[in-house]
Order: sequence, then C-alpha cells, then structure tokens
Amino acid sequence: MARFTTLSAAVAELIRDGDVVALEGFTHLIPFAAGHEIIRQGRRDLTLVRMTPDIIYDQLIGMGCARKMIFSWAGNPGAGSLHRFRDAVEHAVPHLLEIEEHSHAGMAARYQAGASGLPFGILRGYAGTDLATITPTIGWITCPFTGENLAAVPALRPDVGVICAQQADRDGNVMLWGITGVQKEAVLSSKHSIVLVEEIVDSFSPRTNGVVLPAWVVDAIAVVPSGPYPSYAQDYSERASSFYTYWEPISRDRGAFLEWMDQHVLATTNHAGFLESLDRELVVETHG
Amino acid sequence: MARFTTLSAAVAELIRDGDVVALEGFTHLIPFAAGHEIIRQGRRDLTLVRMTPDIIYDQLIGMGCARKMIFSWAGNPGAGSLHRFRDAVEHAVPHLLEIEEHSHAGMAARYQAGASGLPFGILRGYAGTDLATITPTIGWITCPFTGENLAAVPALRPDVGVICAQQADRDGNVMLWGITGVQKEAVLSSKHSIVLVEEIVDSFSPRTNGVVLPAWVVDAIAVVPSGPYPSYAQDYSERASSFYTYWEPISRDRGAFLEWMDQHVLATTNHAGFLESLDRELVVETHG
Amino acid sequence: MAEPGATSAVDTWTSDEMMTVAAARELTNGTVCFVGIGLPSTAANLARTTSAPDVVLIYESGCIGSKPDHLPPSIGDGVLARTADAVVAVPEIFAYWLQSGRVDVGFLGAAQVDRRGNINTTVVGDYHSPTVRLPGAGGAPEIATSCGRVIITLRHNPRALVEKLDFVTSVGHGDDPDARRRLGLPGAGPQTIITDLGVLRYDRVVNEFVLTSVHPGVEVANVVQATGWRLLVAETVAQTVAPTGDELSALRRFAGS
Amino acid sequence: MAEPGATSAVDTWTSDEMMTVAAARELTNGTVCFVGIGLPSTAANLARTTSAPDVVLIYESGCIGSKPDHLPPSIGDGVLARTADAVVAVPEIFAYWLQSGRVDVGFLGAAQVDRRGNINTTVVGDYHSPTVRLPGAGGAPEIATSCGRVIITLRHNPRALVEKLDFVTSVGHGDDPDARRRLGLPGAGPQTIITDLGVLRYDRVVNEFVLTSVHPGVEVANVVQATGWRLLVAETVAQTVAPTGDELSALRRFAGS
Repeated sequence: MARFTTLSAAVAELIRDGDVVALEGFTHLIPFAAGHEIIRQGRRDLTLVRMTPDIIYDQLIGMGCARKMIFSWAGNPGAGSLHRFRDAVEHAVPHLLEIEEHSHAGMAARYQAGASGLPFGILRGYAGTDLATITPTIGWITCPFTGENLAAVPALRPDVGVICAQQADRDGNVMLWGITGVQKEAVLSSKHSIVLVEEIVDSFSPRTNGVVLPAWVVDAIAVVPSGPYPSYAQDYSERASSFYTYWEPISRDRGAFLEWMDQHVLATTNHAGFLESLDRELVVETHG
Repeated sequence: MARFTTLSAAVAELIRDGDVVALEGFTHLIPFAAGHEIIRQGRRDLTLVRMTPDIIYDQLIGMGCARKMIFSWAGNPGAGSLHRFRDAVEHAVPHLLEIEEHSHAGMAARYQAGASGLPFGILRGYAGTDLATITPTIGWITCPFTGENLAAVPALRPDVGVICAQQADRDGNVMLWGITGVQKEAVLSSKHSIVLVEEIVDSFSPRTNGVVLPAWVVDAIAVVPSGPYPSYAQDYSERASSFYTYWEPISRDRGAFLEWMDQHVLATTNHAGFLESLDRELVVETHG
Repeated sequence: MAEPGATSAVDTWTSDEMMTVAAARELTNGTVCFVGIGLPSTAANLARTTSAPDVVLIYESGCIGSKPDHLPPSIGDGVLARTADAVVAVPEIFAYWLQSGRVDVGFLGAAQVDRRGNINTTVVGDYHSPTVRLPGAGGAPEIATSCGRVIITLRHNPRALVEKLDFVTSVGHGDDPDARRRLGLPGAGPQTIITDLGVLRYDRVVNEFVLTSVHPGVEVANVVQATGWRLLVAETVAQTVAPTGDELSALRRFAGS
Repeated sequence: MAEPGATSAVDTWTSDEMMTVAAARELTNGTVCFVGIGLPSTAANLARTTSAPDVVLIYESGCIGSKPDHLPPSIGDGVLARTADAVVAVPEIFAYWLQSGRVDVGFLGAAQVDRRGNINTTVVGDYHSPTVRLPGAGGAPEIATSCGRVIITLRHNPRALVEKLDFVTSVGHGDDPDARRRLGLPGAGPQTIITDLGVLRYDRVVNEFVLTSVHPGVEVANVVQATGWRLLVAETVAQTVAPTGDELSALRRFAGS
C-alpha cells in the first residue's frame, strides 16, 4: 500500500546494493531525480534495466553505481552518444559493465511477461540477427498449432521499479498520461515500486491515455516537482532539449563529467537543490 | 479506411454466409443492433465468436444463423440461461450447434494473439480441467528458460469484428470508453470491422479508459443511436436490466421466441423500428 | 473471520442472507478480491460497506476498486466503471491483475462441487449430450488457478455437492493434496465452501472439505444429508453467528437500492 | 515516387536536404509509416505537409497518427502525443501495431549496411571489445521484420556501406533471396536505400542493392567509390529530381520552427 514519503527516504529504504532496478520512462516522465538520489546515496553493483537508457543511466554508470545494464537502445536522444556508457563498454572505465541487450519489442515483451506473472513472453523477432547469438536471454519456441518458430524472452522482475507520474490522489492512487511507455509494466513486474509525482490532487480528471495505478500496487510516493527534468511531465513542463545538447561535451570528458556531478548532484541535497544549481536558462524555459 | 454507411449496407457488404464473426462487448456496448440486422438479412452458417455470448447470440442461434460458437461464458447475465443456445446444444433445435469453449483468460489471450499477429498466446490455465480434454484448441508449451508448462491457445482471426462505440469523429476515428472489454482486440484481430456509434462529433474529449481506434483500422461506421440496447453506452444510456428478465420467459419457449423475433426484428426494418416496436417502459427509463 | 459486531442478531433472515453474510465475513480490510456476478459481488460489497471498508473489488469486466452504491445486476454495469479507481481492458485484467498473483481472494459459484473443491459450471450429464448445458467456464478456471485462496459459495443440496463431478471446469485440489503443485497452480486453491446451511473448510491432511460450522437453526445431520458425498464433520462444529442487525440492514439497503 | 510538383528547383540545398526530400517522396498518401528519430521523422513529416497529407505516422513511443507542427527533437516529445489520433503503451505499439503487419513502410537508419540491406547499429569492431559502441537495436529488428517494406537512409561513405557488417542488428535479405522466408520474416524487407549521394534499389534477381539514381551534381563514379562493396549500377541511372522550392521551404519551415 502506497506511503507518502521523501524520495531520499524511499531510495534509502527500498533500493539496496546489488538490486535489479528499472527507472523507466520513454522520453517522457524519466525519473532523473531518482537516479540522482541513487548516486547521492552511493548505491553499488546495481543491475540497471531500461528500454532507452539515456543521460541518467549514463550518470549512474559514470559514477560507478552499475554492475550490469539490461537495455535495448542506449543513447542521448537527438544529441549523440552516452559517453560514460561507451567508456565503460569500450575501456572498462570506471569499471567493466556487463550488458544484456535486446530489441525494444523484446524488452517490452519481457516487461509484459513480468507484469503478467508468466515466465516468458513471445514475439516475432531476432531471427537471423547476431543479437540472438550474443544475448543468452533470447530463446526459441515452436507454435503448437502452426509450427511457426518464434522468439521467446524471459520475464523481467526487477527488485524495484521507479517511475514518474503527473499526479497522486490523497489515497495514494497514481495517475500518468500522455506517452506512458512501459511504466505500468515496470511497476507491475517489480517487487517494489517508487513513484515520483508532480503534485497531489483531490481527484483525477480523465486524460488522453490516462493510466491509473491503484495505491495497493505502489510502495512509496514522493512529491518531486519537475522530477523528470530535463525530461518532462506532459501538461506540467516541456522537454528541456537544450540540456541534452548541453550535456554532450560534459559527458564526453570524464574529468568534466565528474566535476559536474560533484557540483550539481553530490553537492546538492535534493532535486530542488539540483535544479537551483543549474544555469537558469537551462531550466526556466521548459520547467517554469 | 473507415467509410460512413448504414448498418444494413455494412452487414450486406462485409458479412457473408459461413463467416467467422465476433460481435464483441462485455456487458457494456454490446452490438445488439448488428445482431438483429444479421438476422434480418438471413445469414447462415456463421461461426459466432464472443467471450460472453448473451441474448443477441441466443437470438442468432435460435433463428438458425449459426453453425458454431466459440465462447467462454454463455448466459443471460443476472437473469438465467440462454434457452435457444441450450435448445441447440441439448436438443439440436433448430439444428446442431458446434461449440468450442474456453475460459475468459484463454479467449482474451486468443484475441490478443490475433491482434498481435502471433499464431498463439500463452497463459497459466486449463491444467487439470476437462476443458483441456474436450477443446482441441488448447495446447501446451514449455518455457525454454524455466521449464514451466503453460497453456497455449491459437490466435483468433475473425473475418469480421463488430463493436459499438460511443463516438466517431468526422475523419472516421472511433472512440469508446468505460468498460471496453476486448473490443480493441476484436477489431484489430479481424480482417474487417464494423463499428456502430451513438453519434458523430467534431472532436473527442479525454475519457476514463478512453480507447481510440484510428480510421484506417476500421472498415465501416454506422450511426445507430442506442445500438447496444438493451446493453448500454456509458454517458449515453443505462443498461436496461429489466429487458434481460423480460426476455427469460420469452426465450424459454421456442414458439414465443419465434413470434417475438417475427414481430420485433423481422417485421422492423432497422434499429429505430425495433426500439419503437417495444413496450415504451422497457426502453424509456434507460435509453431516453 | 471478522467479528460480527456488538449489535444483537435479529430474528428474521433468509438462508441466502445468512450465506451472503457469512461470505462477507471472510473478507478482512485491505483484501484484494476478484468478484464474480451474483452472491460474490453482494458479499464483497457487504464487507466493503460494513466491516472491511478498504477491501479492493476487482471485476473481470476490467473495473479495479469499484465502490458501487447499489448492487449491480451484472459485472459490467456503468456504476462499476464510474466508481472504480481504474478501468482496464479485459485481456489486461486477466494477465496483469489476476494471473500475476495480485489477488488475495477469489469468489466462485458452482453448479457442482466435489469434496476436494473441484468445480463444474459446464454441463450436467455427458459433455457431448448434456442433460443441462450450463454457462461454462467464464473467469473461473484461472481464478481457481491464480488467486491466493478461493471461497466457493452455493446452495447446499446433494445435486450440487456431489460425489463425482460431471465435468471439471475449475480445479480445486484435484485428486490429491499434491495435485496443485504438480499441475503448476500457484494459489492455495479453495479453502472455504459457504452454503446456505453451513461452512466447510479444506483440511489438507484428509484432503477434503470438512463441516466446521452450521448456520443457526441447522443441525449437523441436515448438512450431512444434503451433501452428495460422505461429509466429514469437525470434532467441534461451531454455530455460525447469526446476521447482525447492522449486517442485515446494510445488505438489504445495498441490494434493494 | 511522388511527383515533385511543378515548382522549379532552387539552386542551394544541402546533400542532407536532398536525402530527406528523396525519402519523403517515397511516401504516398495513406501510407502507414513507422517513424524513427532524426531523418526518418523529418522525411515523413515533410511528406505529410506536402505531397501526402494523409500519411499516417506511428512513433515507437506509442503515438499513432501524430501531426506535429514542428520537428520534435526526440521520438517522445509532447507535441507527438498532443497531436496524435491515439496514444498507446509501448508494449502495445510493438505487438498490436507493428508485429501485426499493419505498417506499410518502416524507416531505418544505420551505422553500417551491407549490399543485402542487413543493418548494424550495435558495434563497430568486435562485440565484446568494440572500437565504437553504438546505441543498439531499439525498434529496428522488428521494424525490419514486420513492416511491409523498409527504407534505409544514411550518409554514403565506405565505412557505412560496407562489404561485411561487424554485427547484424536487423536483417535485410540475409545471405540469399530466400532468407526472409526461411527465417519467417513476413515483410518484404528493405527495398530502397537513400543516401546523400543517390538512391539504391533492391534487385531480387541479383539479391543486392543496385544504384538507380544519383542526386544532382553527383557522378556515378563518386557513388561507386563511396561504397564499401563493388556496387552494381543499373543500366540507366536516373538523376534525382532536385528539391523543389515547395519541398525546401516546407522542410526548412518545419525543421526550423
């Protein structure tokens, strides 16, 4: 049953060294603030799961929090590479990062299987690719009715799923809308879940693609305005695209990266402090 | 691409003798008017697919339109049996009805597989039941990762899917909301689709559990106010529960059934005529 | 079992009301409950409006956390969607909410039940030439598979509680105490059968349902006689607490409005 | 290819603009198109705002029928959801919309492509010790599997159009004309490669991509030299019609706004 708490308390309580953690979000509603808090609390040996790891996973990797990443597309969307991820995979800096990679369709099927309590999911994919060779979590299965050969992928069951949503109500029900990605599946497949919301409201309004997660499938809710920054929360903020390009040269240089993380993440105590530490023009146009 | 037409023209064009037809609806938004039109046009040898066949399927069976039914729960919800269905199965009246029965979870998985372009779906179910013995479309599959044995069911791919929705916009996009059952899957798994709507609107509003089907996955749209009667369209009408109890003694007696069908369906030319033919108190409280 | 409260019992109630009240008392606060049509829906809503306000009702029509103010005649009435915390598609309710193991209690009715809680809702007589064709499986097989535990409710007579089912629609405990594990059924299966005469509870050691409680005015012998198999009776058979005035007025207000 | 219209070409445009315009011309009205980030999104929206107003754009973020009024920098910007006919969850977009075979055209970029339209977006060098780690598969393998046909766009140079891929992320035509059937890939696979130098089309008989068109100012020899395999050249190589003024102004307005 959902409890209202602070992000810092939720991370301290629910995320442990060595956990499998999915901070999900598909461009929209990415839980940046939660990633920063994990870095502040110095978690180690995490297995990071996400379809589209972007800057926040790059930061977690660069700061040495991750042992392994399970993913399908790792990039800085519209801006370039994840340089800290590349440094880990290409040069084992700061240390070796184990990777397990799939396609988007495969990852989506894995989350669906996890949310459905099934041991695996099926899809038409991977046939003829080298992914099927290098990823041990790709298997094959034959349709008992048609004989067609299909790909099978094991369920994802993270220890903790972390998402952002726009709203919670006072009973702890959570609502998100717009592009909702695999966030419902990330929560329902995980053993525990943390939800960051923009605000608490008395009641929800109907919304396009509105997804409500009842309070009893959520563990912790933290009110973190602009928690997705530089990602966004539809009807609350816009995506800070300029941050993604701003980040490119910083992340490219490990020294610049570490200095930036020291100044903006480690030296701040929470997300409000992080936002204040940034140059105003990076934030104000998109996140008020 | 959706064309606006009449229900009668849509049935004449898209539904043929011998077709596999799914008129879906889960208590809410049941396409009664479409079933009546199929009866008026005298279709034969249909395979009727539906999770919850109710009065309208009973009427199609009693009028001799069906060769086979694929289903998971056949009853008059809250009121009793489907007597025409029972007469067909117990006494081959008006003729033998072939049946293929599943559980709800199995039918849902079959529709999902159809909508997903997969040959089969999987679920944890059927193990130890006699359903697995008498239904040839239940198979078994072993998880390649855990060795768990799961049930497999073949995809449903009806020739025609028929649903009711609340609204279409002028471009032929369709919106339904509230309890939406497996209607999205029924349309997306079928080769062709017919949608009955309450009205055409300039634009859609966000709704709780709002489902929009883009115009290009729909074949025909017919405006049929109260098309689901005695079922309902949320925010347009209420379920006419009294009709379901009123129907019980009529359907019990084959003579009374045929007389009623003659008077209210065959002797009327469309759904408006059908509604007018009924005693006013059956209709007016729930469907204005 | 929830405390029936301090209000004194009233004299006049039907055996169906007793059955509903007894079923409602099985639900404690916070229980997530998969609710079928008819008595289960009435019992779950009675619990919600009396002893267990935070019970969560899930309907197979896709409504999660419905809080209807009157008894809906079907599992898909508008009031269930309008009062729900969330409404989802039917494939989702079975995959993400039931099969996932998120539901604590499933309520099932039955045309026939056997001593191991296996259920028939498909046919009376031979499948291919039935005496009575019943509605069929609906959600029951997977409710019996995946819920934490199952409560069965039905009217007590020898044609309903039978020595041998005509058809196994939903599995209770199969033929032996190990059957569920062997078949890969994750839930604990049926634990309680509540009838209009009394309450039977599953005893794993003997692998069958045992009479543990009779409703007021019912003798143990009545129940044994109304059962189609040689019913085992607990050493001490309790008398079910009669419906309290609070329970009855809530039930009647809810069902009548 | 859509008619470029009667407006006369203008003199100054970049080779990337030519590539985008050529890609946009591949889309006819009503085409359902699965759109990736970057050039594909630009090209599809250019088509939508010029020659093919009824092209349907599907983004893997779950947006169906988006009609953005400016070029979104990512595939998940708010403008895509706000202007969509429908927004669905990501598992649904891959299962119900892509895998189901409902998409006519998939656009793919590539770090490396070979003569049979197989694509690498995973690594340069050895997988376990890569020279360059690329973003990975994303939606590409199943776009290549299930779309009616695939259009590949990339900048033309010998490190991109290669004799042998370092890694097969997405299958084009495998090793032989029968590979797709044998692997169970229902779509027709890549039919067109559009680069900043010209257009290559898949020829089933020779089972490889053949140069069929060069962009204005490009010689066939330039293209052959910029290709990492021995490029086959069609008997008659057309010259791509230069971007029209209408196309360029729409492209610049859209990308710049």
